Amino acid sequence: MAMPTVTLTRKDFASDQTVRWCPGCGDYAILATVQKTFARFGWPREKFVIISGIGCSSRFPYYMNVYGFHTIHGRAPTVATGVKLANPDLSVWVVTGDGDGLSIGGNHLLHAARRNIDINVLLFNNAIYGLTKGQLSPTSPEGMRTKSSPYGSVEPPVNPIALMLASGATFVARTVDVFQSHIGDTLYQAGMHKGFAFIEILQNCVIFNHGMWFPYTERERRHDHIVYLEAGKPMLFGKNHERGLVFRDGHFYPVVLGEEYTEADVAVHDPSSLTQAFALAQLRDPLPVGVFYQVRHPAYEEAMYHQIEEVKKQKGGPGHLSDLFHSGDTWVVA
Amino acid sequence: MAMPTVTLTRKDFASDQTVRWCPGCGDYAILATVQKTFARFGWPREKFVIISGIGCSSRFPYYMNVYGFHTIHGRAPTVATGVKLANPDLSVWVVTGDGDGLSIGGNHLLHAARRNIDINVLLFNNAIYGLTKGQLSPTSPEGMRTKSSPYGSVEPPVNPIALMLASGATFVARTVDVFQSHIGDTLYQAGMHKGFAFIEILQNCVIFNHGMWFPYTERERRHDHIVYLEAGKPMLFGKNHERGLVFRDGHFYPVVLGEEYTEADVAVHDPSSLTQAFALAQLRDPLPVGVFYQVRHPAYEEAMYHQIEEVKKQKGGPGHLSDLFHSGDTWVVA
Amino acid sequence: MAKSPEIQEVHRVVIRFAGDSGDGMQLTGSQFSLASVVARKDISTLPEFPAEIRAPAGTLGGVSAFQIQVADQDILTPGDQPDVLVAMNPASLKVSLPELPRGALIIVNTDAFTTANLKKAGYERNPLEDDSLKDYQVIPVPITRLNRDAVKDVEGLDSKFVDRTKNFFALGLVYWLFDLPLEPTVEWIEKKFGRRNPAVAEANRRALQAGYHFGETAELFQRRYRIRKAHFPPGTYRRITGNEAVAMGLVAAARKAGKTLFYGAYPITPASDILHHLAPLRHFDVVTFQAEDEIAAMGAAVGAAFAGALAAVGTSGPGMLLKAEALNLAVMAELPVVVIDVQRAGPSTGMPTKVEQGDLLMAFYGRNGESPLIIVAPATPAECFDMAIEAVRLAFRAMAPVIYLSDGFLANSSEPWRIPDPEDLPSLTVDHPTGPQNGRFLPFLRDPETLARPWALPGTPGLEHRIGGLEKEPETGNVSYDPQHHWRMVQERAEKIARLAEVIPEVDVYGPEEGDLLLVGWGSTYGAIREAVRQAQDEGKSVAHVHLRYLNPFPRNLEEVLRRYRGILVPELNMGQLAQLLRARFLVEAQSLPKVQGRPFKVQEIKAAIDDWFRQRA
Amino acid sequence: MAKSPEIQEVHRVVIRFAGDSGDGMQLTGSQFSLASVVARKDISTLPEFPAEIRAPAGTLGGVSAFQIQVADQDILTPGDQPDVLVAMNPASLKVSLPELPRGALIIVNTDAFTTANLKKAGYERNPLEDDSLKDYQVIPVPITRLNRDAVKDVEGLDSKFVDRTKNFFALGLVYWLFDLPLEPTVEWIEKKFGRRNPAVAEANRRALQAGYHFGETAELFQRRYRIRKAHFPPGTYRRITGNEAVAMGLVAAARKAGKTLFYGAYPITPASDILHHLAPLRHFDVVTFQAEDEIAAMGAAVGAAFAGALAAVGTSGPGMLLKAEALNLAVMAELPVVVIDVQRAGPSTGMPTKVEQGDLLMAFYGRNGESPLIIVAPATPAECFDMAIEAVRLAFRAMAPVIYLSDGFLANSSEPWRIPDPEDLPSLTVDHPTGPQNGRFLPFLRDPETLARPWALPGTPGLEHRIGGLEKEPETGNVSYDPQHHWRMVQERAEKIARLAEVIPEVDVYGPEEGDLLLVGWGSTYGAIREAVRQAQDEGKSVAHVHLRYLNPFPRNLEEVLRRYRGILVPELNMGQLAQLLRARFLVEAQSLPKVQGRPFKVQEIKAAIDDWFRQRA
Ligand SMILES: Cc1ncc(C[n+]2csc(CCOP(=O)(O)OP(=O)(O)O)c2C)c(N)n1
Ligand SMILES: Cc1ncc(C[n+]2csc(CCOP(=O)(O)OP(=O)(O)O)c2C)c(N)n1
Ligand code: SF4
Ligand code: SF4
Ligand SMILES: [Mg+2]
Ligand SMILES: [Mg+2]
Repeated sequence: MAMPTVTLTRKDFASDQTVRWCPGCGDYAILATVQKTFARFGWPREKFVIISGIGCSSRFPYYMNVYGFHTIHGRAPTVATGVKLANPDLSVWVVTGDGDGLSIGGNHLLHAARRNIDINVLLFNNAIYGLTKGQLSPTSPEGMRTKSSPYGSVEPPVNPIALMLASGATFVARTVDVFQSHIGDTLYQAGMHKGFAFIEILQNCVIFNHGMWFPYTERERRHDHIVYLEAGKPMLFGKNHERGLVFRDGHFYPVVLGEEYTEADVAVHDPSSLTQAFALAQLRDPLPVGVFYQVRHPAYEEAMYHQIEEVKKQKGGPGHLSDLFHSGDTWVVA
Repeated sequence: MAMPTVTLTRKDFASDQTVRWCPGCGDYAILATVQKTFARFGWPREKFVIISGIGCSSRFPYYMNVYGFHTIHGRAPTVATGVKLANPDLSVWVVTGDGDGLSIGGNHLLHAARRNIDINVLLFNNAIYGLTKGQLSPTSPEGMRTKSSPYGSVEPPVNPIALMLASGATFVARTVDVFQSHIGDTLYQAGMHKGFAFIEILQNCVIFNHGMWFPYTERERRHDHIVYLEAGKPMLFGKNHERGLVFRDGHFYPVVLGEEYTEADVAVHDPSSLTQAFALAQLRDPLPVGVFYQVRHPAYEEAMYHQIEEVKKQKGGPGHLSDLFHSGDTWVVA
Repeated sequence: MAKSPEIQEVHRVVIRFAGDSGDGMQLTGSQFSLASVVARKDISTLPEFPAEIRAPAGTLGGVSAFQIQVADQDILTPGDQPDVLVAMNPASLKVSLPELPRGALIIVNTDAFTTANLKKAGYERNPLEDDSLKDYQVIPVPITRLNRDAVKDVEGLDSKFVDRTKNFFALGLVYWLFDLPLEPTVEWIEKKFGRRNPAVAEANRRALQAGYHFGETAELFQRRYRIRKAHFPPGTYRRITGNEAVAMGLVAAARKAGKTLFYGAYPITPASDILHHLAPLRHFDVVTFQAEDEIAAMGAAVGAAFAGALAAVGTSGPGMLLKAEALNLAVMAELPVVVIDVQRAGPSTGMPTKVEQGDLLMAFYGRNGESPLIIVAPATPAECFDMAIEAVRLAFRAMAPVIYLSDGFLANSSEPWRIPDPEDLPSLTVDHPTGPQNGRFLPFLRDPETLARPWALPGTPGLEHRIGGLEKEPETGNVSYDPQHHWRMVQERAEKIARLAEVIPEVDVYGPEEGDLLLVGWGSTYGAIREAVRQAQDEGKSVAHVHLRYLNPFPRNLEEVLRRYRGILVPELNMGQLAQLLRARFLVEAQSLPKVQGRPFKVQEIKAAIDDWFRQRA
Repeated sequence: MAKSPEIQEVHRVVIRFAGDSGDGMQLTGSQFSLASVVARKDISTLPEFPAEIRAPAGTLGGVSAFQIQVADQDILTPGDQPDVLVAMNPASLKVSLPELPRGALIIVNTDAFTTANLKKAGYERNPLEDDSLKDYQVIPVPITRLNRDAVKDVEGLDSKFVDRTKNFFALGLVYWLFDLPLEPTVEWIEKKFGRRNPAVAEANRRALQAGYHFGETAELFQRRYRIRKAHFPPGTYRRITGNEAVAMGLVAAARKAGKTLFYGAYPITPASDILHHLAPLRHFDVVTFQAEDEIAAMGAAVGAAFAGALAAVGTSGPGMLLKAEALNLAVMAELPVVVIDVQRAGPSTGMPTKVEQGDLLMAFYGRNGESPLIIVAPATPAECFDMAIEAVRLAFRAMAPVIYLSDGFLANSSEPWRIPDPEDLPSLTVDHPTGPQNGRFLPFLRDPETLARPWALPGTPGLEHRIGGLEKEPETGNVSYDPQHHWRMVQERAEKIARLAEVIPEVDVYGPEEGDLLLVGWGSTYGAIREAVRQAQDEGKSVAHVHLRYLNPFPRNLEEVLRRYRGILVPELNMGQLAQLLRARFLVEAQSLPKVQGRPFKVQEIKAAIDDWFRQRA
């Protein structure tokens, strides 16, 4: 994509619509960052398309001054696939929720990831159905009481990162609504990645699942409960980097550095290793954020248009209708 | 499930319908083994229910003299979920194809696995759409030419084992249509497993994708290209077990035993390790068959019926309609 | 203490509580309903929510309202126009004003008419200060301030709760105005907060009483009103919404059938509450399954029906589309499943919180091939209970799925419900075959009377059989592509539904048995149509009303009834779907009265159409 | 050499090739069609496949057949009853016999009538040896043996190919019988095998010639036949099936619009071939997307339309249900997408390889809410080309989706197609807006004439806008729940479809402009209806035929035409769906002639209904 570049600011990406999320909703922070990040790419506004499904999060396109499509529940990846296949020059973004993307829409995410179509999927994970007022979502933890599980959920949650890794996504990351610069950097990397990019964004729903992620994300807890993944860097955490992750038998274990373990024992993050990324995805405490996995494979639309060009070459140029009509056995009536 | 036991033979499980697969289709061998294995459980015929979707493979229930339901494309796991929730005493089996189960039905498989509902899913993987006469399937390899990909597929295939592991299945295995005793043992283990069991069965479609798996499964190639997974045993392969898998940095590598590596270096299969199972799932040559992963978690219907009992206890017994009707504020008109 | 103004007895009054979504208007309306019914009035209610979970405070989009009609006789709608509006902020005044008749009483919380709030509501000037409200009786009350005074001394009350009690102040004031008792609400407060949070309980109680006393002392009102007692048949009553009633109907049916209730659902407005009502009922052997999507919910219900449960699902328009394929499987496999469609405004996502009857033809024809099934539609919230039981009865009888057409209005509005004795409910037990006959079992051998196939349950020895979505040989059910088998099965599947006409009630005519104009309706428009017809009848017009609860099959006397009138008018919240069915089926000139605005009919709209009809024929 | 029997000239003949699915009957039929058209006969063909990929050899379920009518004038159906049957084995004889009229000629391969094959076909005795075939002219030929002799000397021929050529022996024999040229088939053999496999080519050629010569020498036939040449308008012709024609029509439309063709599909019988025809056309800028399911195919098409492609999808009944929700989004977002439904027998999975017209009402009403869209239906295989272009034209004009109702019969049968000059096809270019007007862009500002909204393409500077499935404010397209906005948008979405009636052709009446009986049909029943009407007209009856290619909106003169006849009869491969629409819309007593057997109408069935009608009125 040889994008023209322009200089724009966050404001250029804000639409004229009143934002209608609940006061305090985590979605506000994400919106602000996306607007900032879009300006950072330096691409003109008309090149961006945002496709969403249905949910609180999915109202996102209305607030962005780019091309937008608020589609139907769970199907945003399919619509985005059509947009990208019809016009590969566009920068296509999907905004979805944990219900939209992982419950009703799980299969589309899986297949979009597998095909490696060049779209960027932002999954706002608040572990609840916001728009429909508080039912279980596939990321709600076991035992959680909601309107639809008054005695506690009996369903183990899905692991979105692990699922996307297994599906073949070539860029898989996690970030958090309130981690301002982290979220911006992660989105920027996703946007620059050619191929399917998936970013789970932990998001707080103040109304129906307030505090879901606070055990990790509250300022005073972050140090000990979040580990920032950085390619080629040892996976250290703790206020003074006094903790780290060691890798043994295919699993990551948190340790305190000191006598038994030193920094040399701490594993170095290798985002090109699928199996290590999968092992990291299993980790709950500390919770890894950042890019779990990134590799480069031809994107689906690249391969498709490449095939179109190849076939044209083979056939000596674009097809002629007349040849097409006359293919097969013909006869002439004079 | 306290099943009564009876003595039956393979024949008792064959229905009176003519089997209508193409001569030489791999499905025949699987049918025979399933009939044999059902007899081996020693449970009465009426306790079995087989649910299928649509596809060549999905005609399976017609040939089994048990309760059967040939449903619609991709939805067999949902129907099976309903059957099991309505009557947890039944032994519920799903037969699906690579298109039925992984393309249109991928999401249901994912969520059935996640919930750990106690059903056994047999996925006949012939890497092609058989019934619709030869289009690409999600397990068809890149570059494969089919009716719908005349210039070669541009889609990377899905990895069914990896996907099921990421989805939370508690029993994940692979076997092959022509590995008679292996397939029988694997099915038996699946049937005895409480919780969601997934078995990928590599199957030959003689008409539209003949020989897809022959590089692994032909008699003279098996030794070097198949590794049999057995819990607690070193992962050796080759005619005289002169090869093995070593585990390094989270990846399995095939090696030849001798100077550099000895049997002691060969990894021992641990089916309780999710991350190792995932690493094994990445391996293409040799191809692992057997049980990749097995753990015990409460099954969905167990948890649901447990909750029903608990609530009854809490409420001092089964509910009365009259109490239900009178809940909320009432008033009397005399 | 000033002398309380005179109390005037009235037949009916329509009150609307409106405020910001944070103002607790739904609770206020609900308490007002409670107080009214406990005082033996009849009610009909209509809650209106903003589309957003928490729309920005103070905006027009954030207005939450609750309208209720209270009357001394069988009333059927929440009223066309509020006689009294309680407006807690400028936005709620602005949104409600177009609905008010001249002369209506408006109680406003003047404290909320700040510059900021006026701006959010898009008011350029304060409407309380210009003469834009001169056609109404405006009663300005500084509710926030008065209420703060009332609760300020409550010990241990978190300051952020202070203003949250102001709706109880307003409620108390309205109780005084309509001479309603405080006790039901006081009791409710005690039950709800008494133990958990005594300070909040006390504050609410004080707010309520302060409002009441304010009415008594402030001399702002020239008159008080009292609605006479309604005549209810003796019994125990409660209020019930349509969604609650469906849920209870299903539980009752399951009990009466001796079956587990399997309810599959994927959340969707306005159907989600059915799931919320059922999920806590595990002790009634209720298995609720929140599926990954509507397809899965429907598939699981088909499986549960196959395995012998009472299987039901609930959804709204978009979800119905996703269920269609598995529903068609139930048609083909001949399994009983109750499919509840709580209709909302479409097409596509449409307006999820708004009412419409746009799915009728979809219920009939929204599946590939010839796919007849049973269709029923309750007319009122309480009737949702009876029709759920009816749906199950018919589904079991014909071994066929039912589409149950509720809508967003029925779902959320409430009315008094006379609680039935469970013993009086019909038995719904099914004769499942217990073993082969003459050594074999024919899963598609039809009952000669009902044409239903036997419902043999997995787990029963000797009845092992296979079913599916392919066409079948009659009786054996073996897969068959024989032209004559298909022809016969297509007709039998249609005929078994048609035969249900023999076991459903004939339509009742309200009004003259023959005459000028017949209004035909279905579903939630019942109240508005009946009321309009009643008014026209009072004017001496020859008008009757027939309301269809059974849409497929139609009641057996319908055609004959239709032919007894010179004209047929069909008010519907769609572009004329029932009208189209009647025209096609009976070749009668049924004329459509469509309304597609996301709102229920007003009585006056229907009345005006009746008047028009007579004018044109005059 | 024996003297060849006399050649008798005939107008038409119906031939059916039937054998085991391994016997190459489809190829045989296809070659016969080719030879016929090259010799300037008109043809109409009907292939019949077994439901299974490879049903067990020799069984009834494994029979594969190809029926073709060859004639010297415009013919419209593959014929009710074969005059000549070629039966390659007992099963194919048994399956075909019920279709044959007395006196039909049956050529049987006696070598295949082994005990084993007879048993598989369920024959207790050899029908060639009892008198069960006495009403037919049976020509027993030991085809297998004769053919082995013919090809035995071909050098390098793998022995397993020997018997695979026996269909060419049979074909040669039939060519002789009908005095058809061998050359087209000889050429085809050369093209197909000549280079790759000369031995197979040689064997096939020899088999063909041996069959021909066998006819000449064996004196088994008393007569040969020659069908006179048909009168075709001058031009270049080819055979075309409906699925091929749709594919080509879409490609042609894309070219004429200057757009990429995006075709989304999930394989399903009988629609898959459209995908198979399009996938190789990458050099025509055709992007085919085999989606994970029909939902994804439809969603992607909606996305592709949003981004500016010519977007189309193809499926059959069950897939239509899955597409409904995203299709409704296209209705609401007002985007042009062509949705091809190749109808098959339902409900549910039904009979996938069998024809039906069961989805008409689903096309109209199978979506939640009021969701009008365009509906068209081609009448013949070749017309599938033109109607594809029409579908695109209308979709672009109204900015609305189209449902294109093909069926399993049109999809697979073929007829001669006069190849058009691409230059003569209508231009379909769209005026996409290029920038804001007066500084702003209103995505739902309608064209005053067509009521279409502008199609602004992502990537265009200054037109950034948002669309979606929620209801909208007119012009701006901003989300709105305003009752009047909904009311207006619902009506405008309906009106823009209704206005297309101004730009579609009026219906043509075949027959008297007014009179006794009018037959109204749509879709693939065209040929059978037209033929039956022609026969009735020949008998002097006052009967006319109107065939609808445009179903929504209806052609503007339809009502007026309907009112000109005393009776209306509507033959349909369903239980009366078009009849119902006509009755509801026009209150005319349209009478349904239903057939739901997975098979096309026979001319005689319709003719009999016409006769009945006159008898009852007499
Ligand atoms: C087909 C369909 N089914 C159900 C719904 C109702 N629905 C709207 S949003 C939603 C889930 C929202 O949850 P999530 O995706 O987590 O988004 P959030 O609101 O939490 O941001 C549901 C079930 C719908 N709109 N369409
Ligand atoms: C909704 C729907 N879409 C499409 C089809 C057509 N269809 C039937 S089977 C099948 C795929 C078969 O492939 P697979 O699941 O791999 O089974 P196999 O035939 O290879 O055993 C498809 C696309 C259908 N029956 N229903
Ligand atoms: S309900 Fe939750 S997710 Fe939705 S807008 Fe409100 S806070 Fe945000
Ligand atoms: S098409 Fe393939 S999978 Fe299907 S029955 Fe034939 S061989 Fe088996
Ligand atoms: Mg959520
Ligand atoms: Mg397959």
